[in-house]
Amino acid sequence: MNDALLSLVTPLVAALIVLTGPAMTPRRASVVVLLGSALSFAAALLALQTVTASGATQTLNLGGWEDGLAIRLRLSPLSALLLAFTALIHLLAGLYARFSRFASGDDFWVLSAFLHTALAALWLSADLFNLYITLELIGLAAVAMVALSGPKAYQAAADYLLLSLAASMIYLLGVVFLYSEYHTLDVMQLASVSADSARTRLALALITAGLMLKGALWPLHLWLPAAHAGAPAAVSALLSAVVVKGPLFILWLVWTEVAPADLAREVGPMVATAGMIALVAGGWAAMRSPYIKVLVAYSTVAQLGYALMALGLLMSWQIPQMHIALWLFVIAHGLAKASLFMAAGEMQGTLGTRRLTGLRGATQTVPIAMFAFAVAGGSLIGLPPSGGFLAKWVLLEPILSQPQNWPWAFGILLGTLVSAAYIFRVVVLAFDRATINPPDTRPHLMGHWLALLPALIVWGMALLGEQLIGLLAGGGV
Amino acid sequence: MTVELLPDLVLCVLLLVVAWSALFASTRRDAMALFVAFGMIVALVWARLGAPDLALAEAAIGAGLTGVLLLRAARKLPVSSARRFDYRRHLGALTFIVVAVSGFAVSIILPSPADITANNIDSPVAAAMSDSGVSHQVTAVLLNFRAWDTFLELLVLLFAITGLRQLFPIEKESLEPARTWQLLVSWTRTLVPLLLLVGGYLLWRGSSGPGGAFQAGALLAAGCVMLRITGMLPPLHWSSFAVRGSVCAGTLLFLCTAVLTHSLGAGWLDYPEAHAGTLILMIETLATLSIAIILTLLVAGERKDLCS
Amino acid sequence: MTPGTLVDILSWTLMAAGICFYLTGALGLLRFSDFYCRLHAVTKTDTLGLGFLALGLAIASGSLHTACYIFLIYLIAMASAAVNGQLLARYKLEQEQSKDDS
Amino acid sequence: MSSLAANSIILYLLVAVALVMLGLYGLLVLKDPIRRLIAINIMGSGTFLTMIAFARRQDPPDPILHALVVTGLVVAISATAFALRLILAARESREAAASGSTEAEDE
Amino acid sequence: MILVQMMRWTSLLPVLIILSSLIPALLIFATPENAARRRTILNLGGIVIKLCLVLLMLLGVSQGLRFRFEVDFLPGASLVLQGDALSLQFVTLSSILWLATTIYAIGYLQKSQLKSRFFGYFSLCVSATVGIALSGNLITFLLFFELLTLATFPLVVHRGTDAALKAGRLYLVYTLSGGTLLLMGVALLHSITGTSDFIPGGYVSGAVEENRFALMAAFALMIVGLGVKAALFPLHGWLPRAMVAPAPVSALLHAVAVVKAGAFGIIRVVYDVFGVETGIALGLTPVLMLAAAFTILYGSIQALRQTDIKRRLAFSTVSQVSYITLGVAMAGPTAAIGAVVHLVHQGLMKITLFFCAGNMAETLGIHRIQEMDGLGKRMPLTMSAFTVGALGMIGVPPIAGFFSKWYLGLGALESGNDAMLAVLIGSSILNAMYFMPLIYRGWFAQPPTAGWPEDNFKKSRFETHWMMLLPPLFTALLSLLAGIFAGSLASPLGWTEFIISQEFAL
Repeated sequence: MNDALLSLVTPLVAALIVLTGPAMTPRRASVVVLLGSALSFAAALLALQTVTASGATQTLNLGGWEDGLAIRLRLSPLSALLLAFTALIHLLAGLYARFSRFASGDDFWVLSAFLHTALAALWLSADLFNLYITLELIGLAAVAMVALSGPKAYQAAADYLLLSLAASMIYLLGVVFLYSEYHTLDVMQLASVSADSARTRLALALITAGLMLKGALWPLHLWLPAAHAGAPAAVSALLSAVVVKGPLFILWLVWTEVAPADLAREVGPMVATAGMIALVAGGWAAMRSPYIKVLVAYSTVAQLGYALMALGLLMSWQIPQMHIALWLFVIAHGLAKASLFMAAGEMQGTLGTRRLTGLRGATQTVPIAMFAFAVAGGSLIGLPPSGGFLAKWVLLEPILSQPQNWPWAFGILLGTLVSAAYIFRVVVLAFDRATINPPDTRPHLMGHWLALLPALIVWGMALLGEQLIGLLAGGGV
Repeated sequence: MTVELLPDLVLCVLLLVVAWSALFASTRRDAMALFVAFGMIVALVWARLGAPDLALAEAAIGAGLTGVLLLRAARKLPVSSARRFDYRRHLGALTFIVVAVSGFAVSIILPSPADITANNIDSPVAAAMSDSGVSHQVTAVLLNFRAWDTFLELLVLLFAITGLRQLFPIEKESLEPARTWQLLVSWTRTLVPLLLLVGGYLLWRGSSGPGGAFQAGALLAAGCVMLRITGMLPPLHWSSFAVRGSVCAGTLLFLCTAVLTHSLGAGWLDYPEAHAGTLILMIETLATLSIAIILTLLVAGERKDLCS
Repeated sequence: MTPGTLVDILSWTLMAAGICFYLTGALGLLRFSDFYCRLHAVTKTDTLGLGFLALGLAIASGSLHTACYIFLIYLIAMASAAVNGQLLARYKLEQEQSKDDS
Repeated sequence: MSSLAANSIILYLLVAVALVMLGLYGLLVLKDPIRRLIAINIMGSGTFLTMIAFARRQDPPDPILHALVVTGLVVAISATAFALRLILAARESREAAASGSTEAEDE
Repeated sequence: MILVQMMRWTSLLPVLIILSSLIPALLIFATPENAARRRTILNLGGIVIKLCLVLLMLLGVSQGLRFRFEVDFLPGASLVLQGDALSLQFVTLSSILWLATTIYAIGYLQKSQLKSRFFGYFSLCVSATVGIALSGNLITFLLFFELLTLATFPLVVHRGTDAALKAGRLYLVYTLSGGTLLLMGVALLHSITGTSDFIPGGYVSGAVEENRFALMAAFALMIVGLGVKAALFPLHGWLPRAMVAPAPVSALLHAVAVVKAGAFGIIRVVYDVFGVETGIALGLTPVLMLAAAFTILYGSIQALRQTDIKRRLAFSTVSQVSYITLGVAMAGPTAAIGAVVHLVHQGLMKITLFFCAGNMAETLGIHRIQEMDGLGKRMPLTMSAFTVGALGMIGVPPIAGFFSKWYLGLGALESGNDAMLAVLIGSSILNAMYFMPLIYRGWFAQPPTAGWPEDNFKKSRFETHWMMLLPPLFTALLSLLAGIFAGSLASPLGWTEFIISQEFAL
């Protein structure tokens, strides 16, 4: 447990050093924050190692008070894995921001370290009100980072903040109703005590609505494209890869532990259908958007559809494969989307255009960035041997085993085709040699290679597929 | 029965009417003014419901500082034309609320009003008060039992101020210098010491009665904002270490106590029995300092404060 | 007429007077057309209303300690009402002058 | 101040839910960002009112809920301050962009 | 586990064969555009190494050695590379033809740009094809099947014109949806019987009774997925339009790599996954047979209607590949021999035709059939290679084509569906009807009085660039030799009999 808290505290210390440090130039700040992320990654791996070795989830009552009173932190194999994943994404995004020209303003470093701390606090917490505050922290940090890209992004940032505040209030109302009935905010105590009463149903409805709005899950996702497309490249990579997954984690926590099992089984199909619709609706919107980063943002909405479907089926069938599929999706999507946004940012900066038509002949003008885009897109579609394929395979297995579940498989088939459509829409344009759009500035190769790095990691995920699945098989509790 | 319910009924009707008009007022400035009034009434309602800490906090933070924020925003915004009365919107709002509230009442309250208002379990706080180092329960929860929440709380403030620093990218000519009237200066000169006194009292009083870091911080912030507006306080340059240090003071101290209690003491944030009271007071003082500075910058921070 | 009921009658009458002054102030605010008259109405009557209300409450509370508290609160409220009235009037005047000569 | 009569707690709960719904409606219908911010704050006050009404079910009122409300209040003020400054900056950048055109009335 | 296997050379060899074209591909990507010499060395070096390794494996298999390499990938399904008789035949075919096509491509692309990119994707595509051949279970097959799509797409759109991009989009729509359907089929089968290695006679017979419907669905999904690349009737739309690609691309990809991968997949699924008996028990092979028969006739009729040479060859490929599916679907040993050997023969003959078509287009600018008059006089060697290929396609002995049609006919009679014999004869007649005019025009018609549309390579000693002339002659000779020495074991026919004897355990 101490390694996990170390992994949480390191980025915070880095941020505070950057804030209070004398003569802190952006260059020096980047070194401190990158060091913080690397240390946090190492600590997270240590925590992962200890928790898988011991096999049991460790809990810590902060302040030594008994269960009903203190805030309880919990380190399960899943949260340790998410800690490591967040640290890795922050390291990659930080490296990219450090060397690329289009990455971000100078305050990026403090905010990214703060965001890292807030996310680590979220993965570890097992207290519903504490989760509310971490949600708020993530919302504020994310909005501040969207505002980094200058005045043109303020409107999107303002809308994002307003909706995120409203969502947090709705979530808090739900938590209060739960507290009014069971007199505890601790997830593990709630799990043992929660029953299917009218007030619990109302509370869970409110919590789910708040989290879906905050996590841009299908029906309430309209704020995401403007916010993620407006942000600088490294920031939108962080936002899509990790920030959107926080509310999803809480949604999973609430519906698999706090909610009574038969209520979850009843709501499961609805969530899975919402996921399927998200897959198609998000993909369709991505296919029709004329801007590169808006396309990638809508693809986030679509890919969250996969995760939502896995969650819905986990709720209705309560089988561990769905749990593994859900978290494999989250990790594979995170890495692939980070690389996709970085590549899109590089291409947009080098070719000097936000529109898709500006990508004509990109394989000649910005070959490595286009290659990164294609490789990351391949993982989003789920081409073998990428991480996306691994997750889709584990998701498909239980669905295909009984014929009556095949409509879900049809949904996944549709989702794959739609995501193939909008990824290859870009790739085909890039191979155009007749009307090449010349780059405005000399391409900065270091930025391109760093954009490629997460994509190569997600394709390498297949090699450690067994270990990942073994790790997640513990059911996350 | 109804006589005893009368004051609550009056407050509730007042609350709803002011909230309604704050939203659907004809001009934007009326809406802001009414929202400040709404803040005051909420403070009254909370006092009525037996929550003195919260009434203090709401009055100081909700009505006070938000009011200053809104009025400063009103000065920057052009006077918006009055909107014609739109009965369709009011009707829509009315139906939306009536449907929702009656649904809530029917589904949750009517089936079993008793267990909604049942107070069967008394909170575990009373039992653990003895070794919490303070006698006022709310402060004990805030700074000892759920200290991790308060730590993240201070982080929220830190995030907000760091976020605010991004909003001044371009060197714009600053607003015309606020010419201060002598009356305002002398009034500030009498009011600010009083605020300092009350703030300090609230901070000290927090361990045994309603009060505490947040309320004290808000009052001190109000004082600083007055000084800053009247120009008596020089701009709080972000580049100077004093400002940045005090902004991060609360968080830094909290972090050190957490790490120290882990390495030396029994566990993370597990204060040793003997010094719990003094430790809490120390944390509260630095937290008040941080909150005061951050709230001042949030409310009255200009480009020359935050970015130079 | 036990002293208790005497105190009640006295405090209730004082509070009723205070509330009347508040009502007249509010009426003034609504009915007067010009800014300065409305400002005048509000500041004067509210301060007076508050004075009666405070006196009534002090008597009703019965303990000298709370009475002093209430008196202190009244002092600050009166001072701030006066200053606010002044500032509003001065600001309005300057706005009109700047509009005339611009 | 003994614990209030049961039905006054119910009254406050109903009012609180009404406030939340009013805020939600305002957020959905109004277009002016500052009014939407006011709507969110009203929703916040509604939520905090439910917490305090529930806290009032026992005597002395439940300190945990009170602490949560204090924390919630500080979150509300910092988020509102940042949101308001962001809205003003967005408006200025929009005006700077459309400099010269009449102030777009976005009531 | 992997390291242990590295020690034993028998498990190392399959990986080396794939790497022998993968590593040159990555190096070629890195070579700058003007380093032509280094690029050619990398290309030819890769081919020579691969041929030696294949030869080594051929010897090993004929002595009964087992080559197997495994690395775990999915729960219950690992990536397996194994060299059995069937996969070796396909590997040898693609390696030899890759040699011929690379030499041809170097000559063909002399003056065009982006050669590094072209040859990089070219050898990437070959490593995918070899991967398909060597894959030991359905998961590995699926992996290389999808990689083949990704590697061939940049070659199809290499010219970058709007027509090429349109063809590329269509190609992607077909092949990606086919790949997804195949994925669904493989996942469905995995959930029923789990993934095991390809075993002659299939490993599904145990599960036929209880989930009969699911197995039929899996078979249908897989056949449709593979059918896209094997250009079965409704799914063949992409092949004619992909002719817009440069000649070496259409030669190697659409005569050997992509189309054969589909056919090879069908062979694997019918023989080594479902097995012949389960295929008949589930009533699946007759449906496949009808589809194949219809495609044969449809392809030939469409070929008749084309005026452009390459589009006619494309439609003839559509019908010829369905010969293989037909032979497989007839589920008899002799038909199987006919099918598998046709895989090789058709590859040799079709690639010769594509080379000659490329020569005509490059040297004399001939694209349509009418422009072929009197070609024999101007380019006798190319025309004679074209004639050998065309006659072989019709089925004239002693060229290889005759033998595969002979065994297919025999198999049709033996397995009792005589209608298929009629189809074979009908399609042979149609072949004659659409190849004979070209041969007649080439040899007996008068050259155009106004001269050829273009006339380059005048100064070279032969009728065209030597690197474009040698490959068609080499492959024409090979198809002749494969026919003449059909009896001996070294020939494709001999090797196929060895495969089928293992397959049907005669």
